[in-house]
Amino acid sequence: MFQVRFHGRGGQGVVTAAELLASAAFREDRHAQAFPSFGSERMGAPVMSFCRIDDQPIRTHEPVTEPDALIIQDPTLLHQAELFQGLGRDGYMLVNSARGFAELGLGEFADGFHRDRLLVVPASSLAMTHLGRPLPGAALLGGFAALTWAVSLDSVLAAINERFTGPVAAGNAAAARAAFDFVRDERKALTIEEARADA
Amino acid sequence: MLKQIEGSRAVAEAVAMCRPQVICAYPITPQTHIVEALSAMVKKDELAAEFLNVESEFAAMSVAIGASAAGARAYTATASQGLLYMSEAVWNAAGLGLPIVMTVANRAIGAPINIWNDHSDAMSQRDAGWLQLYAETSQEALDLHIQAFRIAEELSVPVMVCMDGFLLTHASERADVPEQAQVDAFLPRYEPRQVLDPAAPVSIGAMVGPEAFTEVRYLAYERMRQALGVITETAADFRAQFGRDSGGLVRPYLAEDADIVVVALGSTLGTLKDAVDELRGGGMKIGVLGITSFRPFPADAVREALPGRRVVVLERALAPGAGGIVTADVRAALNQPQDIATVIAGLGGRAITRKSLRAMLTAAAAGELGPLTFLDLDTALVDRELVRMRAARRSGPSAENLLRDLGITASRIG
Amino acid sequence: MPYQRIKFYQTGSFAVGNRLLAQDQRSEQASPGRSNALTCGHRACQGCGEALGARYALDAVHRATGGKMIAVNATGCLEVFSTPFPETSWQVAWLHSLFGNAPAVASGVAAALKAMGRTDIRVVGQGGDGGTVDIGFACLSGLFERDDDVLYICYDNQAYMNTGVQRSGATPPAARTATTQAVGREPGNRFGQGKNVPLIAMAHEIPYVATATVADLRDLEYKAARAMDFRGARYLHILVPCPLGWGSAPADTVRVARLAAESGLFPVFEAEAGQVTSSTPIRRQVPVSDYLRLQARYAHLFKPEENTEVIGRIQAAADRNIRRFGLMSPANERGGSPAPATAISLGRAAP
Amino acid sequence: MTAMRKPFAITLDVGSSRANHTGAWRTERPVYVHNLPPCNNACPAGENIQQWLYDAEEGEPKYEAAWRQIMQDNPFPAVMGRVCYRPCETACNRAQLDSAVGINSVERFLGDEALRQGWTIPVAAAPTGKRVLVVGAGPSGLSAAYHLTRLGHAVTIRDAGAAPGGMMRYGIPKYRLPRDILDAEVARILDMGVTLELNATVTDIRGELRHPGGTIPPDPPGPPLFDAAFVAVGAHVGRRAYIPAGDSARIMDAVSLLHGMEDSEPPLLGRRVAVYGGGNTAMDAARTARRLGASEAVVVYRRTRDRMPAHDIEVTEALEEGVTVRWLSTVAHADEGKLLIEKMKLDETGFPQPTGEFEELAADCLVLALGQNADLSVLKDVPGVTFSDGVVEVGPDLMTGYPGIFAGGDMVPSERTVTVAIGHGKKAARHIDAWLRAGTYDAAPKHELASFGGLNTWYYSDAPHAVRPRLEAARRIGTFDEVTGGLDAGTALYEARRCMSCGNCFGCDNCYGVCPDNAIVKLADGQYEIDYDYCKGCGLCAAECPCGSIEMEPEES
Repeated sequence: MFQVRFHGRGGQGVVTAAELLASAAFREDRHAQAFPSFGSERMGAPVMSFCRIDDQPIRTHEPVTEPDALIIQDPTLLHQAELFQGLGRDGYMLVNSARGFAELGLGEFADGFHRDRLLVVPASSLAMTHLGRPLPGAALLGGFAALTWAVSLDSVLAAINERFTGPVAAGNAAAARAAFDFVRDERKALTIEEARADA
Repeated sequence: MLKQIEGSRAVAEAVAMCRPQVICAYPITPQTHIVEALSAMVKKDELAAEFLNVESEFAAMSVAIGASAAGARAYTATASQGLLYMSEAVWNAAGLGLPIVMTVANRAIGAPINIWNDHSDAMSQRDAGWLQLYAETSQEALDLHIQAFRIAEELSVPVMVCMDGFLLTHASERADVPEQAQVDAFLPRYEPRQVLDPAAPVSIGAMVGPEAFTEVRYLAYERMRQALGVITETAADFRAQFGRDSGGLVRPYLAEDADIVVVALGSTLGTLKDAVDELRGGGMKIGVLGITSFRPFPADAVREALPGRRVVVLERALAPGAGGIVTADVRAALNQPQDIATVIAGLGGRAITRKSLRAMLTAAAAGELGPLTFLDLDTALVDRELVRMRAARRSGPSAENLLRDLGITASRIG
Repeated sequence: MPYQRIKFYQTGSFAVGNRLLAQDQRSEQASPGRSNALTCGHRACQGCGEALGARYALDAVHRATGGKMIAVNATGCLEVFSTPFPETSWQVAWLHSLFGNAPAVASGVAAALKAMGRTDIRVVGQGGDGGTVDIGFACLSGLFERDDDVLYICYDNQAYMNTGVQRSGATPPAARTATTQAVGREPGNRFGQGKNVPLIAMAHEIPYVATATVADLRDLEYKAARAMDFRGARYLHILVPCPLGWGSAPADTVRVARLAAESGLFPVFEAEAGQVTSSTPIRRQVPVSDYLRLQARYAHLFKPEENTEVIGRIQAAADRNIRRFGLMSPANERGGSPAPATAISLGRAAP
Repeated sequence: MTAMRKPFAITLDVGSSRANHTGAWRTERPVYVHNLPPCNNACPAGENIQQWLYDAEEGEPKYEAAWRQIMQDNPFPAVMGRVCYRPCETACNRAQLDSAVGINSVERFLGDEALRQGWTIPVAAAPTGKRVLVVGAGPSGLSAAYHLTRLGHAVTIRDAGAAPGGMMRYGIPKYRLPRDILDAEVARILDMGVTLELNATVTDIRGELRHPGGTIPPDPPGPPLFDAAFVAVGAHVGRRAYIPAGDSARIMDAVSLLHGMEDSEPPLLGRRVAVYGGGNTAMDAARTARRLGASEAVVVYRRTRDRMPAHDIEVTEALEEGVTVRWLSTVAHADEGKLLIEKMKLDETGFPQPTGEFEELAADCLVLALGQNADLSVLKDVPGVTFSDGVVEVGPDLMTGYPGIFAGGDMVPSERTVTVAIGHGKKAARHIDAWLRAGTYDAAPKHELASFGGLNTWYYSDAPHAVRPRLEAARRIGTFDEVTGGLDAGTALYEARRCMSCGNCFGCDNCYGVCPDNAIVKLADGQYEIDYDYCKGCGLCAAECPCGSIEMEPEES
């Protein structure tokens, strides 16, 4: 079972993102479960959502406490210690930011992880570019696909097109694709670096 | 058709396929998504029904009563305070024998006000004369609604389908949404047992005095006994029609050879089963008994499923001054003295984690589980408040005190 | 039924029947074949105004709808005295649910009929003043606001009679009830309390609102029938004296209701979409004391000596009604010349 | 949906409460009553006014029924509608609400309608073989003849005059009672088979009669004898008072004057006429004088207007027509062209006393209207018959002291009006009929009077009295056209419908409507019945009955 936890603020589409991921997995004929950290709908309040992906039916209904991956939609949340709770050493993390971990002040925190599993992607700016609105959800999923290969980009795009229509669908899809490319390139670069370092 | 779908949406689609003629609703979290979806279907003429936005839950149930008495298939949904606010009408609907189906998106009851899940709301209507069916998954919630209309109309008794708020209503899960034709084949047209008809007028809702009231109540009891059979048959027919196990009275899991059987209702069952699987891996003989039909309470089925076993009843509600609500019924069902422990868990949205369940069950296996346990209770927190209360009469509101101790500020709630 | 205020004088023109009128112009109550929606054997007190009003109104609706009607009843005297198991006095399809939900239940019936394509069947909700203006008020307002196709009738006897005459939101000032005893500095019900539900109904701008009394049957029947000409929410408020609660003689029920109207204390009018369209002129005006004197609930206003101050305040209220609804100007009468002079208007047209 | 499948107790079959007989609660029970309307009570002719107004209310189709109802008691509706002094209207309860019902004008309308339509009264009864002699063809005699005929007796009327009608013809001027109307109603009676012999004076009334009772000697030769007689010769002799007068003073009495109006040559009165007296006859005389061309007609009366015996309407009309009155005056001396008048004053007892003040009044002629006496010669020598104050004494059955001879009208003690006379005729007929059958007639006991207090007048919509058209004064003088016109159909109907039907159900359905317990049953014939199984005795029906024909009686427990 692959478990993902999304962190963001009310209104950023954190729940939608989790649901998109779940339906992307569903398209790959896998079992998925997405649900919010339930709260009254208020803009700006810190919110979480969760997504589980598995090859057999998912029975549990507990919140994700030991995520395999974190998706941080709002970097202003990064100072909260509990943000990373339960993320294992082999875990993944994708942060919506144009700045690197060092700039974000997470340099040494990142050191404890696989370098190529903790990445940033400027999802909001990509969303602005392609969607015209700073809604990073879709972009982050594109990046997530490139980061984890838990779901394919095609499934993500299909989920997006199922959920949205017209320009909104197109914009989100474009943002997702762009983010996917961005992350894929980042990882390529990193693996080359690592290879050099080993050499 | 398989769908990755939100629980509320799944239920809305199921209800729509049952062709309700009158739908009334008053907004209350976490039931809102269901009726929102239905109202959209009505607006788009995908569903031929009257949708009434009423002024209160009391009115919602009252409208359903009128609609049902007039011969229409009536549906509504509510939760928590809403269920309590309509409770006078809830009892009345049962008394009049009107086959209304209502979704209860289970939620705690304040004060302190709390929008998250537990079973206090439905349990408060335990004796209202309604059937109460609890869903384990979104799929089952969907299925139970289809069965509910058939059961309700066959018996002329109202049915509550209880699904855990947020945990099921707001979770996106895989669900098999049936075809309209299948539902039509399964659910016959509503043939009212009594109806308001100018062509054949009757007076419905007469006053009944001591001379017959006991008999009226006995008949209600008798109808609930018939319901046990109807629920079972309906589940069987459902399986035949849809190829799924859904509904019924109880659902045992690895209970046959178990030393300890955990009795529970609703979405906890999934997490519980995961925990049990793990512990079985560790050689602990633990089983599960899921109760789908809490009203009528399937005493015989429960007894048969727990022959001489040690029993842990996992409850999502509390009867202050008594303890476990389900426990009482389970104990009454067992005709020999058996070791029964009550575990109160998941109140007001407190997550019931596999971790906590593992620990609790291990303790149970070791015989270290007391008769009444509050799962994951922050004893330190409680003790501090108790001290405060002993110290000063005006110790202030407990809820706020506890939050202060936790260092949680209002802005962080939700 | 076409309403015909008798222009050309006829013997007993204000009587129930009139052998000199054409059948279709006679009161339904004069017809040997009237439906008797509420029939004999009910357990209402002697001279019960509510039993009378209910039969008057429902028979009229029955006539207007050709019998295609369903009645929904709130808890209260009417429900209790009409359906004690194993007997019912109703001869129309009738449903009782709760005290406070009759309007909502009626909405439900109407919704069902609409959904089943049976809008030819009309729905009447009914209750006493307690069930209507107090405990059922939210549901009533909801019914009005949604404009559901229901005629709601309030049988106003100005207190909770079924439970032993306690004060309701419709109890008039100075009236004695079990919870506003005729003792202390201000005996009886306090001034400045209570609510005027017909006006509140008008504020919802529903198609039709009317008041009537059991003393003017032809007027009452006209209004019940007129209400059925409209679709949507309609409200009929009928004053029904209660010999028990008012301490009036059973034989005086109609007389007391008549004096309530003729004194101006109970304005009889009708309104469409929030605008008063007619008021029934006072024929033989009487001072309020003539009305009060007949009722033991006002006895403290006359014994040991006449309380002119309080009676004066009640008279002032009557005079206010007379001005407000133009009760002394026949021009406001139905079919009377142009627009009513009265300033009453809660509609958009209101300044 | 079968009753079986209905939820037990909660759902019930309609109307089942009829099993619950709430009549047991009753302590008082309503009963329908027939009380005596004040109009009926006041009518000297005993008409059932409330009943014929009830019929008349329905208009055209029921006019004849209404008329026939009048004819039950009074054969002169058209005459009544003109000359009756309307005690019914004085008594009418409606007077206490707005103004009395114009009963008289409706009666006149019906009477005239009957003459227009030529309605007649059939004689239903089989001939009894009895013969009755009526002496006097005045209102009383004609009334008696009419009723006796309907009872199957053979009637012969003998009258000394040249034309029937008595005072109706010789005492009431044309302008109040057109003769064609009178003739028509008299003719209708005669056409029923009544024999009328005019200019025939009865000299030996005993000789006309079979010996009453006992052994009956065979009839002597000649015309067959009668089995009974009714004497109603009226009072046609003008009362004379001694008035000192010069030889050439012209003095005549009112009776002769009015009688003379029926002759070919009207009497000559002169330009200035004084009439002495204060009764209706005095007014008739003065008004007649005006019509005969007198420029001045002065009534000389000893008292004041409020003490005048003449009916107010008569006085008013007279004054309208230019008649003047000398109040508190007597004629002290009459001379050619002038009278000496003495002024009077009323003493504390209200009796006029001479003042010794005199004044002159120019008058070409003095008409005395001081009352009339009856000519009792026809009964003078009949044994057993007694007299007092110039009238015949009769028993309550109107029989004189001589068996088989009855008397009525102005010649017996009573108020002297046409209507009273007609009433006597009816009453006498009933007693004569009973006597002929060797029985007695007992009038049905009178119902309790229907008082105004017993009515609930709210139900009667406000309707003022309809005024009859009247000939304006200017046109009256110099013509004998009828002064007071009749009502047209519409107005008559309106007037009839103002009747409140005091004390008698008129089928308004109030009781049927206002019963909260549906305990009143409306029968096919429009009558009602109280279903005491359900009547709780609340009394609403009685309280809301407009005409007071329901009363509450204590329930004997």
